[in-house]
Amino acid sequence: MKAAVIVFPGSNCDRDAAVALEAATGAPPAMVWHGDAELPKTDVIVVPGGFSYGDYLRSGAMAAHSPVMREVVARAKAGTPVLGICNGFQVLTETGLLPGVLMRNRSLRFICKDVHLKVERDDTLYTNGYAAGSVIRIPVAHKDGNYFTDDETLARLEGEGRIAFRYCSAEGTVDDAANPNGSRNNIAGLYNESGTVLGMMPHPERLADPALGGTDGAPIFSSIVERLQ
Amino acid sequence: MSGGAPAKKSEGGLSPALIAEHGLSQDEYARILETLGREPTLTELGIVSVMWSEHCSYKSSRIWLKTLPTEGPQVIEGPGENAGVVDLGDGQAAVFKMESHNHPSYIEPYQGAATGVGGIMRDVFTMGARPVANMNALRFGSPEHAKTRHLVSGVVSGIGDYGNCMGVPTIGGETNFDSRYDGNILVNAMCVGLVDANRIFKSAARGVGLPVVYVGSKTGRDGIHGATMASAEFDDASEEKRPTVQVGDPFTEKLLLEACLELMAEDAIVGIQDMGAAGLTSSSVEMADKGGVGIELNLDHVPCREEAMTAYEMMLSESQERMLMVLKPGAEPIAEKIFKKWELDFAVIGITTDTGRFIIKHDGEVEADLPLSALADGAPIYERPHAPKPKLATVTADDVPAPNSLLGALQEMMGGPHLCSRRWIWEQYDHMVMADTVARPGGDAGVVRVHGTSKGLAVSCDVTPRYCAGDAFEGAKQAVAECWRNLTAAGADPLAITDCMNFGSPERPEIMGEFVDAVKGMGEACTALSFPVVSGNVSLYNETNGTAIPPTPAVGGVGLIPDIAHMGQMAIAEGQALVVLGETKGALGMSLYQEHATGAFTGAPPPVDLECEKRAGDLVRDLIRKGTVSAVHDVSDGGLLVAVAEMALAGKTGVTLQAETPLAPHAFWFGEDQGRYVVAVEASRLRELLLQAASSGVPALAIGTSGGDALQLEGEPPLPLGGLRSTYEEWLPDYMSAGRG
Amino acid sequence: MKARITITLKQGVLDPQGKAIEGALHALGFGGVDDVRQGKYIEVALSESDPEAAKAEVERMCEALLANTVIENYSYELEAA
Amino acid sequence: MKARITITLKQGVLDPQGKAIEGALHALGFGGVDDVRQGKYIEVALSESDPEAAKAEVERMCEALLANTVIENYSYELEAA
Ligand SMILES: Nc1ncnc2c1ncn2[C@@H]1O[C@H](COP(=O)(O)OP(=O)(O)O)[C@@H](O)[C@H]1O
Ligand SMILES: [Mg+2]
Repeated sequence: MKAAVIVFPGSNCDRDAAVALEAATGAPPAMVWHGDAELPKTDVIVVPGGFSYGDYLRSGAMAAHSPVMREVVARAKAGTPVLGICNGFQVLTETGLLPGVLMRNRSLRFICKDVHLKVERDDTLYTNGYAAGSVIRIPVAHKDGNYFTDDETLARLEGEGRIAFRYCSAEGTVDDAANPNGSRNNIAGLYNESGTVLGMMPHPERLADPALGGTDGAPIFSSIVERLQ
Repeated sequence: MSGGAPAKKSEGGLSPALIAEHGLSQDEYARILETLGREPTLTELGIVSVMWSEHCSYKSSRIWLKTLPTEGPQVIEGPGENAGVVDLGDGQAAVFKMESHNHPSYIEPYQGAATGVGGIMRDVFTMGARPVANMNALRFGSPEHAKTRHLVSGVVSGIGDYGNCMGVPTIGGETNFDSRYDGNILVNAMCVGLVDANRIFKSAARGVGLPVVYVGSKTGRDGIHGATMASAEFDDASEEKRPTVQVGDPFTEKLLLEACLELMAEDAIVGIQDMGAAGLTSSSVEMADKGGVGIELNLDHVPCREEAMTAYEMMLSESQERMLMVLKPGAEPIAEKIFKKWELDFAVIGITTDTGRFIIKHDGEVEADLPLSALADGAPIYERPHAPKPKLATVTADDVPAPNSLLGALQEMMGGPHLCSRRWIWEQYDHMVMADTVARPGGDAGVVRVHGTSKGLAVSCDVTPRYCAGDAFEGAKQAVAECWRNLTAAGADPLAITDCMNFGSPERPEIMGEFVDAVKGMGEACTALSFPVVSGNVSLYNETNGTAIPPTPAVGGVGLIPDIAHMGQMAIAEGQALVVLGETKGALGMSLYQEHATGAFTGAPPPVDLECEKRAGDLVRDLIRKGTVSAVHDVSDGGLLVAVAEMALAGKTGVTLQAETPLAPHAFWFGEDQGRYVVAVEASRLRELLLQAASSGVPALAIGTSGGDALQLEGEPPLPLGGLRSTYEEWLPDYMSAGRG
Repeated sequence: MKARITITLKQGVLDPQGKAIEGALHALGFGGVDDVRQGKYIEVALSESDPEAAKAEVERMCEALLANTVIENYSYELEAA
Repeated sequence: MKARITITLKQGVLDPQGKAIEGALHALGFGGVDDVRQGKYIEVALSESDPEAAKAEVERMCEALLANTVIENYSYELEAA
């Protein structure tokens, strides 16, 4: 299975994503520089975390307009799986591949800590390695992770089962106290209509190695391999 | 390009006021006249003034810094380069340094702290290393002071935003509140990088006729010294007074980092130096001086952000995110290609020469023509008068009243500014990016795995300013010892330190006395612990209206954990026996309990016995590596009871304490005797541990067992862990949110 | 020409920054503050000198990049440089 | 009354945001963009109805909180609500 990681000026979790992908697929992914003319043919594309273009206008806004993203959008529309993590999620919303926006955290502060997530479904490309309803522990590290969309879209997302993860307590309670950033409906991750595109604020690649204190993030990567191999 | 016309004359001569505004004394100016045999131009005056400033020349501190131990088998590069380098084995090395950004952070906390972080990272990647960990040591004024909250908020978000954007984890630091910093906060930032030991880059520009290349951001009128003068001289009367604050651009710095590392993989660079304080001036002078060559710059080629910048302004600008390089002949195209790829400015702005002169041309004129020897080594060196400080009396247990309840006092202390959790700070720092952080903030040392290996790099920042205020010699010793102890508690072999010497005005003999004492104390501890100084920074004149900060010799240490499978950590499990290693004598002078009980810090700080320190640390490291102990924490601020409480909170388990001691209970539990650790062992291995301690000559005393969900001391009602955790965790967030709606 | 572009959040979109500023103003004793909204201000210097063409260009910029029209509105003024 | 406050960086202060937006606009093909500066825009609804008093209040707010006068300038317009 072949994976590609897109690298923008200012990406900084590209290596971390590559390490996790290599652990899952057994081969190092292609690292694709945003200015590279060609995006190689791959089975999955990862848009990693970081601060593309410094996140200076809006998080992810400038990266979303880079030429390589035009190609990523085209591939995604043709069915290639695309996983956006943190800044990658922000980029995907700015391209319109996923609805809504990630606004400034309600505390207005950057927040880096482990959070608990409720896995909503276990029948998707990305989550078949988890049990639906299970609670996993994965870190977040962002200043703009406050998911917002209008009521109508929110209702549609809920109705279509497109929420991937919700912030919850260690016991699995989804409530405001467990919401680190103010996201509507505690949304931490979201699928596109076909379930082939996933955007999520937490960083599964940071807890996919026992030496780092946990492996709850690893099934995201192994699920993809499981499904696509 | 060489020699050329004599430097242009400054019209009308330089007034004494102008000279004074450049921070030059009359004697120093006379020395310039003598060296040049003529009056300097304005640009030359600016260049000499920054090169002879305390910041660049270390003129008050140099003779003392030279006395510090800087060598050891592990040292690859000691002080003198942009950062120190120590050997990690397997062909790898760690590059690290700490630096202050105190004054700018007081003026504009967000940008001041951010650019401090940017500057220290440049020092590290200039040497070819990829930064892998940041730390920050912060001293704020009293929580009651009107500006403190604003300063904490700005400094922390500035540090966070810069490091987070760079993608370098900030894995720890330290934070103090003390009214003596009300008017002069301290922001000291440390960076650690990783490099292949045979790919270390230095700054010397060896070779004549080589291209001098400018890369990074454009130059603006940021942070130009003597800005009051500059605005009077150069500005239209109508123009607003120019701000001297530098704004950080972490995105550009990230590009600069990647571009530099990419170029460093090629065979293109002779020497490289970041443009930090005194920008283009100090970087070019240092490169030429170290390479033993002359240098000639043509400022017409300097990428400028603003119109009509003068030579004076370009030479003194402190615009951030810039580097100067001397390339191998013919390497320009490859370098240019890389910097263009990363969308950074690239310009050949000069050439190395064999004239030994520093020549600056602009608009067809020679703006400066100075002998390099006068700029670097020719800077004045002062042996300033220093007055010793009388030693303070030892405080005994009788001098400090006992509390009604030890656990009650504990809870109050842990719910206050000195001991409360710093989580509010470190959760604003990305401490996990790079996916190698194996010990996050909150413990004794932060630890990052050496990427791709099972080795760990442990890092800690330490100094206890109240000890230094009482006795700078013992305080500096203690800072080194505590840093060594924190690394040890993580299971690391301490390798070397960097320091940041923050003091008041060296022109006052009592302050100079503190400085001298601190250097001596630091040197003594470094020697005894084989923990040499490989880099550092001095920040003087931290005073307002004649009131100086307490002497603050901050120490940043790096240690190596051979295998992260054997790392020390402080969370205790249930069912463990707790033992304190090292001798408890009940030292209450300058202790947090003393202040809690009496409202003041007085008397002599706890002394450090370096031999005992070494024995206890070596034992602890061995116990960690053999797996004898399941948890370790050093005893520092607040004493034994605080150390145990921190371990209990980390492990989410209660403890029941009792100890046989002839000391008064408050002296035993709150005394801040040095050289101690609390360790947890399986009850079945307690005997083994006590025997090993005895044969190592380290006092060991069992003080209790873990279990339950409260702290318990005989004769007192239990203190539930939940309540303790709330007071401990809530103080800082509550403090920071007070004053908001 | 110079374009002065103001980008504001649409009505109904939560504005955490505005709320925080409002709270801080109240805490500072500015009791008469009823509501605060934060937006962005961007100045763009254009080489285009024809107002109509400049207008079209600014609108394209706003739609393409400067504003996220899911949550933001924009308005602008043009001024001869 | 309503105050529309614009906060801009002082002349000569580095504006990384503006520079990055400029780069992105160029990359998107907006070649005629010469310079971009980014600032903040803040709308404050005031219960004060006297223009002079409102003016004084807005200025105090800007000095005390809204603008970082070390590096920023502010300007504002008042409008009857
Ligand atoms: N400014 C800061 N930034 C990041 N971490 C901090 C900061 N201040 C304190 N910490 C963290 O909080 C914990 C407690 O700090 P401290 O009491 O100074 O530790 P120690 O006594 O072991 O030196 C440490 O893990 C330290 O790294
Ligand atoms: Mg410690």
